[in-house]
Amino acid sequence: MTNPSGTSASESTIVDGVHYHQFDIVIVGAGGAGMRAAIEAGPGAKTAVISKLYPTRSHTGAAQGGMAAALANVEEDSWEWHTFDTVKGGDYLVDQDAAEILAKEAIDAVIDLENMGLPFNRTPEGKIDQRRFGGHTRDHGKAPVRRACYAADRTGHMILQTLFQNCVRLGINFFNEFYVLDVVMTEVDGVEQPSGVVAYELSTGDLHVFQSKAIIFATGGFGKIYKTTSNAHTLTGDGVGIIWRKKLPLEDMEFFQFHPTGLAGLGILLTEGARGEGAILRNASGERFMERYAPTIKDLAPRDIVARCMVQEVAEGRGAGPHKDYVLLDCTHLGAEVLETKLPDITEFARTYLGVDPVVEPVPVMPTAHYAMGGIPTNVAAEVLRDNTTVVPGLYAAGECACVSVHGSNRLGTNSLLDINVFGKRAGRNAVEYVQGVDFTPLPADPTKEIRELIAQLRSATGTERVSVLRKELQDNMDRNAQVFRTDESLADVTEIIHGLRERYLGISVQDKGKRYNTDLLEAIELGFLLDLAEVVVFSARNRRESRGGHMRDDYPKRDDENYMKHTMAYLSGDPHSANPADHIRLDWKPVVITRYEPMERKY
Amino acid sequence: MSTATLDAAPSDADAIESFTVTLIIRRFDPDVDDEPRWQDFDVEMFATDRILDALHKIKWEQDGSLTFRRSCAHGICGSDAMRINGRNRLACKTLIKDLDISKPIYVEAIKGLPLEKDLIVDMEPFFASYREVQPFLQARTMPGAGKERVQSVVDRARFDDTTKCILCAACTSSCPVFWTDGQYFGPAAIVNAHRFIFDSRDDEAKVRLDILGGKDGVWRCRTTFNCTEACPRGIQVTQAIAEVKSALMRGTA
Amino acid sequence: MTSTTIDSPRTPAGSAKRRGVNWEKWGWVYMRVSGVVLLVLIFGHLFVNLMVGEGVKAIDFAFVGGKWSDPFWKVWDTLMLWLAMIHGGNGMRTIVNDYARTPVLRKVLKGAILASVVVLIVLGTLVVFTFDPCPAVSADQAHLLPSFCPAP
Amino acid sequence: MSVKTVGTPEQSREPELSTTTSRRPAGTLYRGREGMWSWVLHRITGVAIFFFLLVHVLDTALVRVSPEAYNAVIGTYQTPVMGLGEVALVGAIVFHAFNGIRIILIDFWSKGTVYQRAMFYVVIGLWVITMIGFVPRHLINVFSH
Ligand SMILES: Cc1cc2nc3c(=O)[nH]c(=O)nc-3n(C[C@H](O)[C@H](O)[C@H](O)COP(=O)(O)OP(=O)(O)OC[C@H]3O[C@@H](n4cnc5c(N)ncnc54)[C@H](O)[C@@H]3O)c2cc1C
Ligand code: HEM
Ligand code: SF4
Ligand code: F3S
Ligand code: FES
Repeated sequence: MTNPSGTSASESTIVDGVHYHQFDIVIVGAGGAGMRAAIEAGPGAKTAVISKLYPTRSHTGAAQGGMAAALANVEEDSWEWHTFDTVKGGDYLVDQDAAEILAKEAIDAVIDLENMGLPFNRTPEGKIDQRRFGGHTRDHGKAPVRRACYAADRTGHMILQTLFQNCVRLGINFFNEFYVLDVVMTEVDGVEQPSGVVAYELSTGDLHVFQSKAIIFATGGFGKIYKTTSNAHTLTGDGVGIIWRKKLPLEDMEFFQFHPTGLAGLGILLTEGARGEGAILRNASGERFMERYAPTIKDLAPRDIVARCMVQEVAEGRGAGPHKDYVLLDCTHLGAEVLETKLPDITEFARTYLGVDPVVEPVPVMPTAHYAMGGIPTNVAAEVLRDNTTVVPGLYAAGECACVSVHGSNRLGTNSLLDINVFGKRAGRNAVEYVQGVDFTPLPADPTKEIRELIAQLRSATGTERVSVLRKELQDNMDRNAQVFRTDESLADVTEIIHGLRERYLGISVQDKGKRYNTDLLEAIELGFLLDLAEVVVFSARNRRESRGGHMRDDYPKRDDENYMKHTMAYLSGDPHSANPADHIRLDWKPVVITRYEPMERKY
Repeated sequence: MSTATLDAAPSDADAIESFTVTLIIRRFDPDVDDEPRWQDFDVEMFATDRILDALHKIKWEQDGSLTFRRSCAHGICGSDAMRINGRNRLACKTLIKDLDISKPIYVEAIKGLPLEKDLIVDMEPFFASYREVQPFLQARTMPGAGKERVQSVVDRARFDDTTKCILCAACTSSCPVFWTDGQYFGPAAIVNAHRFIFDSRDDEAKVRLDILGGKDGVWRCRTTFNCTEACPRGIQVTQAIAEVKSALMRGTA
Repeated sequence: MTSTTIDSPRTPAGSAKRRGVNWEKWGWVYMRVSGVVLLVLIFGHLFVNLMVGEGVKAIDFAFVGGKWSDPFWKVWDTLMLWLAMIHGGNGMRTIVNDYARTPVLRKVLKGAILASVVVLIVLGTLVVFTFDPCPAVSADQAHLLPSFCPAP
Repeated sequence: MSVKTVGTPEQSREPELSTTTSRRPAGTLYRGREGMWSWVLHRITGVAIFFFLLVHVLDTALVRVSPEAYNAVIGTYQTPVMGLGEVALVGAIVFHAFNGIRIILIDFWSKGTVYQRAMFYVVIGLWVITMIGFVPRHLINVFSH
């Protein structure tokens, strides 16, 4: 069963128990970014989409609130304003050429989706309806603007379904429940060039090599380095981790977004769209505290700001609940009608998981780890960068795993669904163009060697450490020390802890020794990626001695444009097991592209 | 200041009572077992925990070989449909407090699809049916370049319910007709056809109706409502099937 | 133009588009229409045969003869026979389709259902319409005939 | 129609029957609600009535053989044992008939699917009432001489 979900068969050969396939383009990941790329690539080149989940299980489906585009369907709007908001929202660490592309192509991206069948909510005239969202304003910050196109509070679900439907329509080859564990590099004229990927087939335990001319990474985020997160269990950053291990750089890893309104204690997300519809954050005394912090747009300030204010309220003793450890999202004045029709899913989440009915009671919320602004550096053509400027030919990345960077230090709500569509499409299109002019890069002699050894070692390991224990320690400590607020001290603590965990990781064993559906084994491999990435996040964060966007340093509370108005580039440079991360992680900087908007103080 | 994180559910964390819950799980490893077997596990749980948490606890603390699918953990990815105490549900949407824990909780794979391992079934036949109903928009005309199609609020509302489907298969694998021979298209495929048949922008309702009017289509539904009761998204599945039947009777959507 | 002007789908499942009568659909409709009519016919039948007078105790040749000398009951019973046999036969066909595992078994069982339905409808109809309430019988059986029969 | 596979052997073919006897290692009985159980009953009663009807047409056809033959057979319908059987038969027909109407309403009445559960209890109620009207009367007829 080499092609479990595809609609057209693909041939493969088996050598020494390893399956070999050949495709012009291989897309790793079947979330929004991956499938948007596939729709572009499928008709133009022989394409395979490899995903560790069935496409419709991808976490794009969890996105709720909307997708930004200055359609101006309900009020005056323009893509320039959108660009400005994106730049300002990202605390000026945004590459402005990329942000401009994002905002400009947003309009087509939404129209594309509508034409593909996405059931957006409609205005009375039958046009795509739009709602307010944090940080999106008219005329450079004058007032909130309705820019988010939405389908109730399941916009991501509808995007994922619509893209999948169109992949079915196009007969895209899917390899579902295949875990990509490595990208194969071949040296051509002294330069490493990608020649394929190695994937582990969950149902059989077999290894597959997909030789390809172009590879697009679209593997999503890595929120599972944290405990309280809106991310799925499967968001373990495999793609980013693979790239890292290939000694390619990662950009801006210290910037992780904490979404203000996760269900307290659980992290399940309640969309910002709720506040877009008028919901209000209150502290224990019922005060609308955001009025104090962001007088103009109040509850609709960007996420980094709101999250910080919430944590501050709680820290200063104004939290609600028996332990004063959360604040309240008040939707009661919206009325049952609005909640049931525009926010039905989150209403149900609160009812199911907290037993709180938002129609009559405010919902306990706290910030939850949500989105990785950083990732695999790419240019605006979605080509992966080897350093600040050189591209790796044939290697692309899009979606949350990539860093273009359109989000800078803090992503605006609704800009990610946009990102995956705009840059997913660009990746697909550019890959098609690329493969037309090149031949397959030959595979090295034994492309699966490293992965075979990794798996064999994990399977036969007899250590006493348990994957779940290490993972929990990692997540607890990341929450404690590298969450909304960070200090040098907390980051130093967690650095040490991560090092300890990485050592113990060498002594793990898996209990399931079988070949079929061995999820135990894969959880172990995923933990390896989580540990690697957590280390980079913390190391990068420690190095940025300023506060900007999602990165808030208690010991350096001010933004410092003089020293840090630049992207972090992290490289794996030595033995990953050396105790001091500085011995194996090299940090460098990359200038921010500034075209129109000079950095200003960020006030809302 | 940097540690204002929550470690437990918001209400009185210290006083929260935990219970020992017995799960009896139907295990199957085709490499070892000739046929499935039941195995008991005791786990310490809180009332607000989900069955998925219990399965994780077992996998992470007792038996790493226990195998199941999961991803989002809050009922939107459709990975973890399983039969819990005799009913199809999502493990991540079934809370301990909603079950009678004085008795053991029975957990087994959904039925009607080939069992692969423990709680995992082969979903391919399910997706094959889905693909067969042409679940994608087919419009004969294009709106102007860079323009959206216009759709009234009422037309949009017509098929809202069936757009919620997450393809979890809880419905199809609860259907007694599907259990019989696995040939019935099943409620999920019909739901996804309904989503397009009643979309005013689509022009190929006729084709889908022809497909669903056949031998293994909607006429096999015996209105047992298991699908509707099982659907974690609250979709009125039987109602949707009835609407497809009536469209077939009238010969048009 | 946007990328959504993609080619039309793989062959539109044309194979499913068989022209002609859709038997599944009409079978389904028939079950419902015949069901409603049968409700009246069967309840009437049961009421007259089991509830009126001495009920089941009163049923004998003379009782039947009495009923079938009336064209009203002839039509009633014939209609009931046809509708019920076809309704039941179609229902049984559904069940066989559901549970019979092999094509051979399926064919055999459905053949048996069809045969029994046809035979019984023909037989029943012949009986009702060729029925003579006053057949020539030997004198000792004459009391079995309806009272309106002329004495032999 | 392409790649639909038939399920594996361990899947229950007729779960409401095959899995009731043993809870291990077979799967549990599906705990469907009113909709499922009404269907199980509808199906069972339908089959029962069909087989009865086969016999009933044949025995009635004996009127064409001779009055004596018919009366002999019909006589057996009047014994106490058969009398009880008739109660079961009428019970089956009445349930099947009322539930049939419920199904028809589900199919054709726009609110049918909303009220299907309530309608099931109406069916049960009507069934009880009808049986109360029928059973005593019939049993008196059967047992009186
Ligand atoms: C709860 C929630 C709500 C959100 N709401 C919004 C919103 O309202 N608006 C907005 O703009 N953004 C929102 N976001 C953010 C946005 O949804 C995500 O950033 C975006 O969907 C990421 O898409 P993706 O395609 O990059 O990744 P994903 O959708 O996560 O897909 C990743 C894919 O990669 C595959 N994969 C991963 N690892 C491997 C591997 N090793 N081998 C093979 N395949 C692999 C997975 O199977 C999956 O198919 C939200 C996010 C969350 C969590
Ligand atoms: C008294 C009036 C009757 C009514 C209102 C009635 C109604 C119905 C209806 C509506 C169905 C379709 C069920 C479905 O599609 O889910 C049905 C099925 C069936 N009926 Fe009847 N029926 C009646 C009498 C009979 C009789 C007399 C017989 C026997 C000869 C019979 C045998 C069957 C059978 C075998 C089925 C198939 C059951 C199944 O598929 O599960 N019915 N009936
Ligand atoms: S209709 Fe409901 S139960 Fe069926 S697959 Fe869709 S979401 Fe799951
Ligand atoms: S369970 Fe099956 S019989 Fe019909 S009502 Fe649902 S499809
Ligand atoms: S884990 Fe996603 S639906 Fe349960």
